[in-house]
Amino acid sequence: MLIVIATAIVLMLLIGIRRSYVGTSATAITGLLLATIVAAAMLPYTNQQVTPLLIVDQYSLFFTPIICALAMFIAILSFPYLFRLNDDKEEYYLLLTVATVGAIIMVSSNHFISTILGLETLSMALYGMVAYPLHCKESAKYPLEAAVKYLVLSAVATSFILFGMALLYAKTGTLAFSNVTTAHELEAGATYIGVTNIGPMQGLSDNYTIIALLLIIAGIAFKLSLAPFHMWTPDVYEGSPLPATAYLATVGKAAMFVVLLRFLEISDALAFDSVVTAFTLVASLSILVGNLLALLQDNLKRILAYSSIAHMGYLLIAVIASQYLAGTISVEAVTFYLIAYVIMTLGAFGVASVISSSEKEFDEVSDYRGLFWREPWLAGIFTAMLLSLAGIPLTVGFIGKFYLVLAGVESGLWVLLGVLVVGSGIGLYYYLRIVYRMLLPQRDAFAYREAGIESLSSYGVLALLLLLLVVLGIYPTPLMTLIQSVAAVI
Amino acid sequence: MPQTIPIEHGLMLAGILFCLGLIGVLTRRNIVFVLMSLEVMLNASGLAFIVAASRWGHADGQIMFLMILTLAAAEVAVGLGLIIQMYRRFHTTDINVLSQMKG
Amino acid sequence: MLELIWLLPTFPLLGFLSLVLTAGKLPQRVVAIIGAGSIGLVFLVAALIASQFLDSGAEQFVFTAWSWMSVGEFTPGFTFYLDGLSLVMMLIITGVGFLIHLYSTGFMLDDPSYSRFFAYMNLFVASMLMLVLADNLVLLYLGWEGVGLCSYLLIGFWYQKPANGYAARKAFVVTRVGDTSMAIGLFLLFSQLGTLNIQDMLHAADAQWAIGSNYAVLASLLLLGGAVGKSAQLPLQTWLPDAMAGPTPISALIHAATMVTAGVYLIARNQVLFELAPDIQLLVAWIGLATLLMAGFTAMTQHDIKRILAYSTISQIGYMFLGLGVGAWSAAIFHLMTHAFFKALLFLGAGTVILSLHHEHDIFKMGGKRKQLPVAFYSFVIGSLALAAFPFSSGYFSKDEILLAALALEGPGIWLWAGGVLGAFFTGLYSFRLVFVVFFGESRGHHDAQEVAGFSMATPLFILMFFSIFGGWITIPVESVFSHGEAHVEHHVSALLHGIMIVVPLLGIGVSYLFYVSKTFSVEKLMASSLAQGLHKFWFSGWGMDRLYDTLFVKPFLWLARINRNDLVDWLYALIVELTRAAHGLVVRSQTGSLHWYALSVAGGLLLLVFLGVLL
Amino acid sequence: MILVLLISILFIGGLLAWVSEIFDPALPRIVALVTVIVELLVMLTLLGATDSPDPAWLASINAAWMPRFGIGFHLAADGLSVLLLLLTAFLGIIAVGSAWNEITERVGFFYFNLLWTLAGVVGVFTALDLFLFFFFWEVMLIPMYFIIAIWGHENKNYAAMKFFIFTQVSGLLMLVSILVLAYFHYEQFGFFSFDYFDLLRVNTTGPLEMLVMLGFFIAFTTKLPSMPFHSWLPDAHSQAPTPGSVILAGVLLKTGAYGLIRFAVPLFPEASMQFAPVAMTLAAISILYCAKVAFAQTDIKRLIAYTSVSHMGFVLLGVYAWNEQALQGAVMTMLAHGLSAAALFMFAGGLQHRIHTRDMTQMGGFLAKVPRMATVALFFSIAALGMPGLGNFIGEFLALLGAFQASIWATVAAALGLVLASVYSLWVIQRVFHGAYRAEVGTAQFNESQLLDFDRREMVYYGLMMLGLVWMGMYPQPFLDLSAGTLQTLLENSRQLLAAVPN
Repeated sequence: MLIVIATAIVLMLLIGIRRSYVGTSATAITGLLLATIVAAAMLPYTNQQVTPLLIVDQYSLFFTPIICALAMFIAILSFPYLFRLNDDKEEYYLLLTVATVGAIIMVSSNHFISTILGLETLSMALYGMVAYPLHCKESAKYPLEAAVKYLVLSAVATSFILFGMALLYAKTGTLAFSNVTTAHELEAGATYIGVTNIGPMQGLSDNYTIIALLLIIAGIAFKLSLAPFHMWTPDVYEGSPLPATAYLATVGKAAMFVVLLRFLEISDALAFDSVVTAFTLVASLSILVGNLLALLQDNLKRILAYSSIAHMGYLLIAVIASQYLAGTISVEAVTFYLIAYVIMTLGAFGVASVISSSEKEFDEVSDYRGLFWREPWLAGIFTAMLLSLAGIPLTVGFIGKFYLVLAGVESGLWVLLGVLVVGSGIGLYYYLRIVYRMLLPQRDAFAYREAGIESLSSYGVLALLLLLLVVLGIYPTPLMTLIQSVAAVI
Repeated sequence: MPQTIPIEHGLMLAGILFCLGLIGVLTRRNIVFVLMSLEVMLNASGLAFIVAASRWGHADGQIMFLMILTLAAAEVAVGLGLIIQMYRRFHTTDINVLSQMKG
Repeated sequence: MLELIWLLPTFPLLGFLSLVLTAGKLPQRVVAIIGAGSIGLVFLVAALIASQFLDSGAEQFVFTAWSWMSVGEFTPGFTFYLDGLSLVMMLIITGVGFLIHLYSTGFMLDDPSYSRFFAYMNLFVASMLMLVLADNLVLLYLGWEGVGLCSYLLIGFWYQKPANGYAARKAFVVTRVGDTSMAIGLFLLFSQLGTLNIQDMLHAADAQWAIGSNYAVLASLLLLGGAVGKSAQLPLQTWLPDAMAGPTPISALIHAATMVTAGVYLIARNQVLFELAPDIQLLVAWIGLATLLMAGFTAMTQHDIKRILAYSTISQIGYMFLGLGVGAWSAAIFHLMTHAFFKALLFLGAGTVILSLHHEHDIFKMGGKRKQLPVAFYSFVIGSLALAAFPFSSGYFSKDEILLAALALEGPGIWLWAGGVLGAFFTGLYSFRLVFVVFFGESRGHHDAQEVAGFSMATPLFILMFFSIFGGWITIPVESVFSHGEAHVEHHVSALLHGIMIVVPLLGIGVSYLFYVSKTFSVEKLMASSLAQGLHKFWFSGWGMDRLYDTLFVKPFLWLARINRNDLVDWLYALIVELTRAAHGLVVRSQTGSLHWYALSVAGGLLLLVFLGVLL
Repeated sequence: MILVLLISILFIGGLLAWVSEIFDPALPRIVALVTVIVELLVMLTLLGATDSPDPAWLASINAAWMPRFGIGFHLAADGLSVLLLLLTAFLGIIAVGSAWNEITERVGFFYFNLLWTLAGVVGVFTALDLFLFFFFWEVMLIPMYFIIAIWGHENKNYAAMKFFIFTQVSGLLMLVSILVLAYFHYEQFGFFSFDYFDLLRVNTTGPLEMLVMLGFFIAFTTKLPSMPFHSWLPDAHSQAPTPGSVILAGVLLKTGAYGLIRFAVPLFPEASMQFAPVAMTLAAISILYCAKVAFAQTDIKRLIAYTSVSHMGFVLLGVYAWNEQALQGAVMTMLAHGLSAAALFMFAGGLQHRIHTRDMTQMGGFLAKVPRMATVALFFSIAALGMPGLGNFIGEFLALLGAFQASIWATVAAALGLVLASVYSLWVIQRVFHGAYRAEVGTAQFNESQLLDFDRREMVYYGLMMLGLVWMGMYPQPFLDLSAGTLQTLLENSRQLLAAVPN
């Protein structure tokens, strides 16, 4: 993590000294690569609380390299994308690295302050990335609108979270994540240290806790774009440049989900039925609404946005299941599915950003007509990613779905499973729609952008992702065992 | 001997402020006011932290409040930046011009 | 020697295969040699086997070619079973079959698809032999369906005319209805008796079931359904008249001599079963009676020479059923044989007529052809005499026995007898109506027709004439088969009854003479009354059965098919799709793009959660 | 080990076929043909094989795959599997043959998909780990989707989509059921397992049993298919290219039947026994209903598609009668229908390839023009209507014979299907080959010069299939013996389980 920060600083200096796109991007990438390797190497070491704010345990150490790797991939993908942008391009990488720092803080935080810190660092940087190609007319369509919407709404969400935290703090008296069900004992034990001292204090009713939790959940649900807090998602996805969208969709979501998981596990919030009800409602809404919205959508980015809504809904099933399950199976399910999700989402956006560029984004489904015969490999990768999103075997997405369903079955969440089946059914339709478009004979007299030399590395990344997708889809055992071990700590 | 304010009242006040801020965000059409209402919301939660802190007699609450202040500042900074861009492009601060993406 | 029995179906099968595989590339002469020759060979083998069998004096002979399948206790084999009954059938099929093949070599000469014809014919003989020689009901069913298929193929032989195709499909489907009932009967028998080997099955039935027990009734009823279908008895007789669309030798072989009598064979074969269900046996008799009368009436009104013969066939098989019903088993089989002779003769004669008159079918466009078509004339006269049971012609003996047996039956016997006699009267009437109209009176067309009757066509006719006359003196070796339960005919019936039975057919002949030759009575006068008109129309249409079935089954089925051409079930799924689309349309409106609305949704969502969380 | 070989041959062959296109577009079909022939030869070695510790199985292999959930890579083949494997390989050859001239564009990718579909099917027929089974179950669909979606006819998108969604959604239900079953095992034995034999031991009695069984039932009857889940089939068939239809009708449908026999009933004996009356009624309905709908069709491929739904009804009937005759009947029907339906689709495809229409109202009187084609069509139509002496008869007769002992009324109703079968089969012959030749009438909508008779190569394929049907019809014993062992053990197991259940 320090390395990432270091990278950020170095970048700042570099940009200060001499503007060189290649240079900065290279530095950023190497820095992130380094961070990835180191973090991965640190994995075997045991948990320790670095300052009251941050905990460095297996779980955070498991996600840190993933996030760094993602950031690195996105950086690589951004390189060709921004290559022709006639504007200062360097700061983009700065923002990217800073955002990554925020994400890393989030995954390794078990304290309100660090959570907010990380969350805001991430968001701030993201506003920048979303609005980045603001100045050039022909570039990504509505970056400004996207940025403003994202800013205002996520500020609202943040304030929800903050207010909820405040209430919890009032209840429990600590800013660290803590068990809210046992708060009464705390209160009973404590006495006023206020101005005057009159007898033991009277406890706050449970409703405070519940409202507090719901506030926090609502805030987080917004960041994860869960229904009914999802409406910003498609607009922001569509408005922002593809790499930024990819970052938002992968790193942003993953980090946030880790926080949610940690918070729920430590503060045994699901013990409150009302919280479970809330989650169930949110989950089923997200699955149905997400898939339905995507059904006849023609803009690829929006389709992916809606599908991500649905996928977050799927993930919640496992989260809810964790309440009913003794073992770590649900945590494993969430973790595995998160990884599957980031791989396939990044892959999908990656393909899109390879065939697009900052001047012209090809994000209409019709733009992909005949891709299969024009660029078979690219189309093949895209197909694989889409099938994986649809949860078809041979891909990691299937194993992820398998995990979720298993968790759901074990905890007998039949309703949610039913919703999942229906949702996946609808999902098949719009994923296949894209696949079918790619299979159609290609429309000639249509200006496609052919990737130049600068996007070779992107192909490399995509190939790597495809490899992961398939290998983990066919032989996931190593990853399973790894996750099993790291999940133990939560 | 000064009467202490019961914590509920403090939280109530904070809550009311929070709601006012929220309503502001929902209703104002001018983006500048929207940002201001956001400030109100953030500070309301800040107030809530103070109250809670006074209940437990920690400093943590105040620290958090300071955090929130800086955070709000940052938000506004970015926000204003965007507003300027927006004004350049549309020559208005009416938030409804930013509703081209839909469906 | 007897082991050669496996050759019987094999030869025609080889003939079939060689003709199909060469696909009409062979010269007609070779085709004729293969087609007719194979059957001739079979006839020789059959004759040899027959003499061997009769000499050996054995009651039956079983030969297993190979075991077909064995699943659990279900073990039918390709096993042939030879006894008096199947011997008779075998000889009829091969003998008459050979003659008809021989005739066809001449008759079909100018047909382009000569070899296709003989291929089908051979296949038919093979399946027919399979049917009569089968020792288990499954193998019998194989032959049963096989002959049905061949009858379909041959009725539709001239496929260019859609009408023929329709007739063929009608024949197949109607008989298939019967076959299905028979198949269900097989399932019942197996599930109750645990075997489909005929002899074992019959013994088991004898042992397990009391007389008139439900199972026996049900089983025999289902088998009867099959028999009725194949043998064109009420209520499934409608297909046979249309089946005349096929070439005339087909009508002679399949729809007169052999296949249509398979039902009679089936019932005779399962005699024990039917005796266990007396009601059903009696039903057989009544069905026979009703059919023979119905067909008799109808035959009188037809104009098409072949349809007349077709209805007479139906009515003669009616006699056989009557015989089976009253327990005159061997008499029924005897009549089967004689009928094979004279009906084949009649059909082949008709073939000659039709061929000579350039495919003319309407008897009222003929007349006075006695000189032009001598061979046909003699065959018709002799055949009709036998058909009308003219004393001491072959038909006389067989029909006589049946009627006597009917008379001997207590209870309804007398009525059955009376009906039979009435039928005999009409038989005489319509058969000689045909003869007189075609061969006597003045010519009504085709004045210069030359008889087409080469050697190959004439010889069979002469042979069949011989048998039609003297066939009555043959004794068939079926006593051992029907040893028990044979209705023993008391021969001391009064001379009066005998007299009646002899006179009545002659009466019929006389009446038709008065109508059609001496014109003492005139048909026109008779037809004057509206009642007669109505009756005529009713009889002519074969008692309106066709229209009945049309309205009962065909039309509803077609209607159902039409209204549901594209599958109701599909609509269900289409509905689901539509609902999903509608839902999409609904939710997609929520994406207004307005920031206020989004913020509102966020706040609203929060409120919802709090509401649920706190108030619930 | 041999089983792994069987699957990998096809996978690798597929890749080779795809790659070989680079060198010469004529190469892939040869590669594919060689692959399937080799496949068939290797399969034949299975017949005498003893490649398994358990003598009841001819060959088996069991390797750990995802130990976390007790998922193993467990393949095994017994008589039943081998029968269906042979059918698969045989029809594979036929399919390659039918593609030989019809598929002209993107040849390499086509054969790739074809062979991978077959690979998936082989996996389905041999997998004994339910996870692995499901894995192959889905894997075989994707290439089939491509085959329909790329090389299909005018309405291919709709058909392919429908096919995929139907099978996937039903598959997902099955996945849930599988997991519930595995969870039962976890509760009762303390560890996860997806192994067939482990799961057979699971005591499924409980409120959930019926639902879990239905999960399997729906997945399998969707693939079979049977009322009311059949509506994907007519579209898929009428739109798929000929080889696609051949594989679809000949092999893919059989996986559903196999699933019922191997998994649905044995895993849930009680539920199946309770459910049997419903299932048999369903079977009878789909026999009659689809026969009726078939008769109404004018699109010859749709017609044949509906008839195969109707025939699969006999399989369903036989399986749920669950006695030896019925099961043997079901298996024989699977094999015989595999050949007859494949041949009929091939004939229809060949016809469409020649005159570019599937509309029977455009046809008529072809017998004079194409006698060989007519003979072939006639043969397979009468095979389809259950003519004794041909395979279909054995299957349907045995199925009905067995079913009669289980449910009289369902059987009687189903038997009426025989009548309807004769109605529609002969209708096809009438519409296409009989009547006056259109061109002479002058109403032909097609270029009659293209209406050529089958050539020698095609006749070889049809001849092979005819021989197969005659063999099955005249001397089915080898086939029956091969599957007898499997079926008897299955029956025995379920009998014991039922006996064990206190009711």
